[in-house]
Amino acid sequence: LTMLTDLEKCPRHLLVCEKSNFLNEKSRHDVHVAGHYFNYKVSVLIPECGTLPSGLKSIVNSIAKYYLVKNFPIYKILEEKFLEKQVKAGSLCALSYKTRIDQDNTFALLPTGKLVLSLDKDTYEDLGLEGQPSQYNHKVPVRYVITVDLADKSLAPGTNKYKRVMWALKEKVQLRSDFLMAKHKPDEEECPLASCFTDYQYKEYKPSVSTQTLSDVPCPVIHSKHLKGQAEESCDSQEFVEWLGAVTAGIECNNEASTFLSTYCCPDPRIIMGKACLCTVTGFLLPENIYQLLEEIRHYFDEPKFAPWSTLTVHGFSDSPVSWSTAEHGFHKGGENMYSFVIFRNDDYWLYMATGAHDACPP
Amino acid sequence: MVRFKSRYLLCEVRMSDPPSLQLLDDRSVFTALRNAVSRAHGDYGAGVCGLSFAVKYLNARTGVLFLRCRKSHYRLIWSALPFVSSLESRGQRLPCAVDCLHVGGTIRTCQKFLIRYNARQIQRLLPQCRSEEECVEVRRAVMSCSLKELEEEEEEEDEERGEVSAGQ
Amino acid sequence: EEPASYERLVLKNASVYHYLRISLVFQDSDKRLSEAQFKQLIISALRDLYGEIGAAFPFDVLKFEENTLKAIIRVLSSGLVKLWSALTLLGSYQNEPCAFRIIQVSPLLLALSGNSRDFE
Amino acid sequence: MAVFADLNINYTDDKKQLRDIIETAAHLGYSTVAINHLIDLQPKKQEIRKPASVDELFRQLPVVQGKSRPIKVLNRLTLGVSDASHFRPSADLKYYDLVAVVPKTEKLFHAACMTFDVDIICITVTEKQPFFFKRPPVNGAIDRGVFFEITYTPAIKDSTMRRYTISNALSLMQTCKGKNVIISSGAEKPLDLRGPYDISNLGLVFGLSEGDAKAAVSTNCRATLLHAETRKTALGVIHTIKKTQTVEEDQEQEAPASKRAKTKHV
Repeated sequence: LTMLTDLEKCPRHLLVCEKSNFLNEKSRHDVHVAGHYFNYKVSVLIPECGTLPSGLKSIVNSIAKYYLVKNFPIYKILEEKFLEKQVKAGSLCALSYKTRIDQDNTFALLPTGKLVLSLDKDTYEDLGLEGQPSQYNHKVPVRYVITVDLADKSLAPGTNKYKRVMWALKEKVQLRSDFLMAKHKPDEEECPLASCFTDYQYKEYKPSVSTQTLSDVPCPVIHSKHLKGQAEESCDSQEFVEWLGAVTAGIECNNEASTFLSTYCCPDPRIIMGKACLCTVTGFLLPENIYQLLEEIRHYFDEPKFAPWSTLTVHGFSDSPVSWSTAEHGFHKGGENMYSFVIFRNDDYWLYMATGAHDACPP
Repeated sequence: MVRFKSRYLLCEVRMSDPPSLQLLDDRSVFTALRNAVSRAHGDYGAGVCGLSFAVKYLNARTGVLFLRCRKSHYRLIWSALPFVSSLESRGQRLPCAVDCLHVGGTIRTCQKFLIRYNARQIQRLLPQCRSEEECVEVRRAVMSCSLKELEEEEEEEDEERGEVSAGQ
Repeated sequence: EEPASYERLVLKNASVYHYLRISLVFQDSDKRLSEAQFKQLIISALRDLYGEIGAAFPFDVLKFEENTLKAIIRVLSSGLVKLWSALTLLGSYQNEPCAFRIIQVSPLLLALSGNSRDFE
Repeated sequence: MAVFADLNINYTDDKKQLRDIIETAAHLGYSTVAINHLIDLQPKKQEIRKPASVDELFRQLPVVQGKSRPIKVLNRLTLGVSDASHFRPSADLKYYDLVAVVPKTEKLFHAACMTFDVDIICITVTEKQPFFFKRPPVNGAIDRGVFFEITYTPAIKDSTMRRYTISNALSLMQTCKGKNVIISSGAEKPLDLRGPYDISNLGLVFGLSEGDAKAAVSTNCRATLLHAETRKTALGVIHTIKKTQTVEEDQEQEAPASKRAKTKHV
């Protein structure tokens, strides 16, 4: 098909599909889960299952609560007490709330102790800390990213570098924002996270859970060894992920391909799932929570089940300044930042990873 | 000096009744083309037509038609040519078809193409002539088809625009 | 059974379709359309702006809620800019002023089930 | 990479209507809007009215969708000029945050690009552009940090105007190469407004690149506002800031004048 005009182009997009086995020594599934820090929604689809299995249910209900802290100044994170008791003790995630990565100053504290500040040009210049121009710049830099490694020795309280960062964030430009915060640590009793922001308006939230049962859903046949599908025998990974999207969005897949309204229908070959359980959790979810869910789904197949596979879909925050690890994330017209596992009975898995229009390729 | 990149479409208007070619004028052809582009490409196409789209030359004897448009949109104009099924001239509706013979980036390449095309046409037409006068008439008609003047004119236009583009 | 060996496919700009989550709004909120009228409205918006050739690409109404006028649309990636702009420039339905609100756009249908910008 | 702005919302005496439009803009994700007061300049000196204060319109400004900040509302004056002598710098202009001009002839367009002390030059979208855009004035305007504005509401209302809008926009773009363009609504009612991402897609139809199209509703609008600030403060030499805002807002909205001058071509 020839292009008549430039209007036939569409923004760049990337989707990575991987297949492997959880028992494979080189499998990086754990790294991918642990490195995707800011997750806002997770959904689990289990075919041939009427109610959420009890194991999963208890994990879903035990997902850590999170806090929304209003107007929290960033320098507080650097204060010695907070730094020692919270940041360095490990696994504290914080993300600025209601800030848009393509418009506003956006901040994130990664559980590794890295503080990422994605700033507009004015703020960056006033702050005077060293950073990199964002990869989202158009023609001239208007956005910069500063990464401060709080776990680094050169930034220990008392050092010159520490003093400089502290001065910039406290005296020079006192950056503040609403923050979502959550922490994964069993020994929370020792120093609860909430005790650190009693000076600020904050609220504690529990992730919201919704479960629904789908019935008589046509579902594509897939084979774990064939990402690209086999003619007549199994569907390819792209057909499957579109179907998965359709089911999660409540789209009718029982269509005749010839109707006026929509030509979409479940790809062939297909089977009909009598029942399927779709459970969705929304909140500020830590990578540890996701990993627990993934492990539990694997164990679901310890005993023989009718389901050939289950899926675990994780949506990241589209306005997070990072996608995986410290890779910069942005928002052009949609801030794709998500991954999805298809977990097969025999510990084989497929993993889909998607990032936005100008993002780096997923790991 | 940077100037706007143009594309030139060398076309041929074919009439079911060839003598009625004589009735054609630039305006009627332009209107028919613009309507065809609007039908094929909607308001967007019509908008694009407002942009340096012009009938540069029309030979009412042979039906050779020479169009200019922006390089970025020539495919869009080109694709609409089959939508021209008739021309309105002096109150008459004349069934016709427009074929594109050549697409060029400069008038010169179109001119070269036209010379070759005309030579072939002469060879094809001359054996069909029944009298010497007819031969002369065909020759004159075909030879009258030249873009040379147009080229000079365009160069002048470019010079005029040179001042405009000098800023780059 | 042998475990699956590692394989990685990087699909760059490979999505055949783009998906849009949209809603149609009217000045007074009790205006109703059927699913077919809804699709016809979009078809004519496309026709008006891009004509018979320019609008000659298929799109699907994957989901439509009659009571909220919200929908999910699937369009060939090469038609995304055109469909989107046709929706943008649509201003009335049966002489009644209206507007399409585009809530989310993605090359991945799965991404439409999680929009963190809705998160309250 | 800056917040979204719609720098042209038509003023109307109907306060409720105006409030509705601004609320819709906030809901669609615009962080800044400007209420546009249109005046056709007459030969004899006429009075430019002081615009109504925004406080009269809202007791509390609506919050921008998805943010915790209220929308910022500015006043803009657009002067329709049919003779260069009608345009003279006037002290009354200072009541307005932005000043735009609608040049009606090629000569006036040239003057607007090269000499008029304005922030925005409006491109006509309701009729066929009566003259060609020439490079020298357009480049002159770009060098001076003046922006060209295309409004999209007429294109929504009427098929003929839509053709003119597309044609004139494409014509402008090939001369200015997508630089210094802003796209705004010119909305007269809430349903005229479209979301910022819709407009950055529409920019592609107007011949802008992906990046330029998004800049036309964000970065370029910010640069326009900075240009207006410098114009008001006599090229950034004198500048007084009323320091009533909190430190944070101060950082976001009030950079020192020296910085403004540097960033105005962004």
